[in-house]
Amino acid sequence: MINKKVSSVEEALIGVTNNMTFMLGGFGLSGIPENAIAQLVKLGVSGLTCISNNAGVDDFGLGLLLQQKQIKKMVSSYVGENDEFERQMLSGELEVELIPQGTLAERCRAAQAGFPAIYTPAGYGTEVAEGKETREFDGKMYVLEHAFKADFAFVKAWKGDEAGNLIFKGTARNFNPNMCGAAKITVAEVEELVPLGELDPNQIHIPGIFVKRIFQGAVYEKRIEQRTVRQKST
Amino acid sequence: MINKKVSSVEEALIGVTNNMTFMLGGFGLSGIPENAIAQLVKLGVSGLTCISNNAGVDDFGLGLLLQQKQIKKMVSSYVGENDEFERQMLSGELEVELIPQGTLAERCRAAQAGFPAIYTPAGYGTEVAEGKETREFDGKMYVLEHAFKADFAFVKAWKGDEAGNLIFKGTARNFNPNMCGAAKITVAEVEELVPLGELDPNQIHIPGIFVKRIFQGAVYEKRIEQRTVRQKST
Amino acid sequence: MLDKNGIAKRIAKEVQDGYYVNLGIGIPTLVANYVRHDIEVEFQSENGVLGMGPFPFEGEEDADIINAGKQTITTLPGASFFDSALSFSMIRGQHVDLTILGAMEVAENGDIANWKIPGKMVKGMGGAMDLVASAENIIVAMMHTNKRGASKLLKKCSLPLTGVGCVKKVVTNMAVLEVTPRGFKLLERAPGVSVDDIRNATEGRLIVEGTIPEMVL
Amino acid sequence: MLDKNGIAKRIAKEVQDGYYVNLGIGIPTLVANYVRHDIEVEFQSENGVLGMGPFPFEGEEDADIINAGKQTITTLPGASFFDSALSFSMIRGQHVDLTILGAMEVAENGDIANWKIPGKMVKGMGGAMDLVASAENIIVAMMHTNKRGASKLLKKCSLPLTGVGCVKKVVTNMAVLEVTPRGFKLLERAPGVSVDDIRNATEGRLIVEGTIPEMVL
Repeated sequence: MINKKVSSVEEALIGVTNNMTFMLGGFGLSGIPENAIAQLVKLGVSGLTCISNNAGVDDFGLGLLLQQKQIKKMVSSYVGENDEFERQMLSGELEVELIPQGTLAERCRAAQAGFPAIYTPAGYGTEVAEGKETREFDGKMYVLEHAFKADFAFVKAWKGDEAGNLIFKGTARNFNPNMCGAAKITVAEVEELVPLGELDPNQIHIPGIFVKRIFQGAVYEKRIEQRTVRQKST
Repeated sequence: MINKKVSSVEEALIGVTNNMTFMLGGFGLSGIPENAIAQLVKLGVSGLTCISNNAGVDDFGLGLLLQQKQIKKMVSSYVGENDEFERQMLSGELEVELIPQGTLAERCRAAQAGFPAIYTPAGYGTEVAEGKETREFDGKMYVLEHAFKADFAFVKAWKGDEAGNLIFKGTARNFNPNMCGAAKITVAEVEELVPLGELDPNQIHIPGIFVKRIFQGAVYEKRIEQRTVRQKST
Repeated sequence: MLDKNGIAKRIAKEVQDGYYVNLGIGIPTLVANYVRHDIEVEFQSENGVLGMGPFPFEGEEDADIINAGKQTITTLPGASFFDSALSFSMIRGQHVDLTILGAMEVAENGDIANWKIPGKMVKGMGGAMDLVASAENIIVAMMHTNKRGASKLLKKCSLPLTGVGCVKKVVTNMAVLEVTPRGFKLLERAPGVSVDDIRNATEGRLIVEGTIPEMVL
Repeated sequence: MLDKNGIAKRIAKEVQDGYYVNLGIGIPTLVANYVRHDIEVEFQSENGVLGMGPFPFEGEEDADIINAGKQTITTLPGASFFDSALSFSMIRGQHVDLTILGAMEVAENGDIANWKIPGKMVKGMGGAMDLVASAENIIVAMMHTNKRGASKLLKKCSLPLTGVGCVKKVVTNMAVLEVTPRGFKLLERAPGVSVDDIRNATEGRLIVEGTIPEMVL
């Protein structure tokens, strides 16, 4: 097997420089590459374009990079819950491109799968489609959306092995599988790096061919954004 | 949970009529919907268009439908290993549309995912692209290929539950997941129908929303097309 | 006049046996509480889960199991998790039977605006544009008028659109209306609300034919 | 002159550490037998498996675990199974590093024909068109001439094409050749084969620069 394991987050992020474009997995704070983000803060790289469904909260997730003014542009579908984000956006310091969530997923998948562009109905007739090619198929209108191009994809999985095979857990899966192999270099961090052969080949969500480097994250906070519970009836 | 279970292959195929278009999963004889095919033979429906990567062998798989002259047209990527097929094709009784394997998979997936068409590089500059729109993106040429339209998709999975959730085994997976939800009615047959809740929600290959009817196949021959083995060194 | 729970209760009656349903944030989320118990319905959340159950008991929350509102949830037997691409395949591929979402404005031709107010901080459309562009059956849950008393059922949306000609039905605190080629067709009145009240609160073309029954909740 | 195993042996030297490789049916399949044991290589088969191992022991065949040639196979630790769409995402997305396949004809501009002979029963292109249209690194394994002695390295393919301008290298029973903008550049001779032999067997433009070394197998 081709060994993708690197020993540390430092090694995993070798080659990261200013002004790069990154894809980052996660929905809200669920399934975000916590260790890669922490390392990006440490490296202090700036001028970044980040493709990520959300932008974290003020003191967690991509919010940590926003605090340090490392991000030049966000490409997201939803960016609430973040005061510093709002300040930078309204002041013009931060460029924001909002795109539909399904379009975001599929532009990642197109990059992964070697498709140059896709036709999606999402956003037709809205400002999202402005300046874009539109086209009718079978009486319905579609917008042409192009595959993303990114330098690094940072994804987070539940379990992985040295071959780079990944298994995700629950809704922490989200965009992570679609971003694997969608950038020049895909870095996967996992909660648990298991010995080769331990993962059932039938049950691998993303085969290692889509992953360039894999490491076990040192620590995961896995913060909950909206803790909602019900009471046990007595 | 919405219950997709039907009690028999007879019930599963209600609505099947002459001149319909079917998708059938499987690669070679691996992962083919054996029970649905047997029932189609029994029903004697004819004038069928079958979208299937292969066409079976003379006495198994789609070859059984060919023997009965039930198929009007095959849409496949590879159709060798079948004398009756060859005879009908050369005599003009059977119409055959050959398309690249990846294009076949993706035209199924497009139908499943609500995409009208895709741009793929496969077949550019060959007779496969004749009469089709071609287009350049980033200096590379692509062919526009349309989503399939089918009446029924017949797929075969390893395990499934009453909610229609499916898990496939080994390379018997192949086109089956991509065909689920790609036709008006998707009929899944499984080797083992397990009680609701027994499948790990993390490990379901195809959620039940893509499946309309599910039943446990009575018997699976699972014929091997090319039995290749090595000797144990003594 | 209905309150938010009343709107949710009325919409719940539109949910039929065997439906896969996507619920938006706000009033639509409340719909789950009122769906009849004798029918089978599965709730999809576009962040990647089908077969959502109730909120977890305290202490049983899992950061890896949330809904599109980022709330901790549970799943029912038969549930499944999947990636974002497959999730929107369900939506774009019209496998989800019913989409219920909120709106700031709905136009008489079915246009909807629910994601952006110029000059204000824009949070984004999330999955709403995918949902409205693809769903065959969209019900909007909203107040009939805004906080200043202005109608939200308009001839033409004033806010940036989320989707065009897509809304099929609107349930407000005052009425149930169907979007037809000729405009908003009044189907039902909320308890204690007259047709004239509705006419006064509706800027878009209102079609009133025959006697309009009061909602049965 | 090499036999089929000789061609496979020579091509095996092109396989580098860390390569994901797709092997076509015929001579390419034999390549796996000659890859150095001190490098890590993974074999992908387009029907949905990565990390293929040797054939199973007798009695251990599994109808659900086959390769693209429909042969029963085994998998190595770290292997994975996947559906056809994801399999061709690997191929189309250029995640597979090296594709080795057979051909009926190769043209000096890199065109390849390997799927159809007019007038004969056509079995289909299978995954070949996807592979040649997407792979960055394609090596063709074939005999230099056909059974009637006619060259298979042509100015222009006479058979229906599988792909255009895609072949990078050709390894035959007589030579190793690189496809360049100027034509087939002769890199190596097979043992016992002269440059003139190769020239006589090559219809397409042959570029011979300096001394051409004999293959080291």
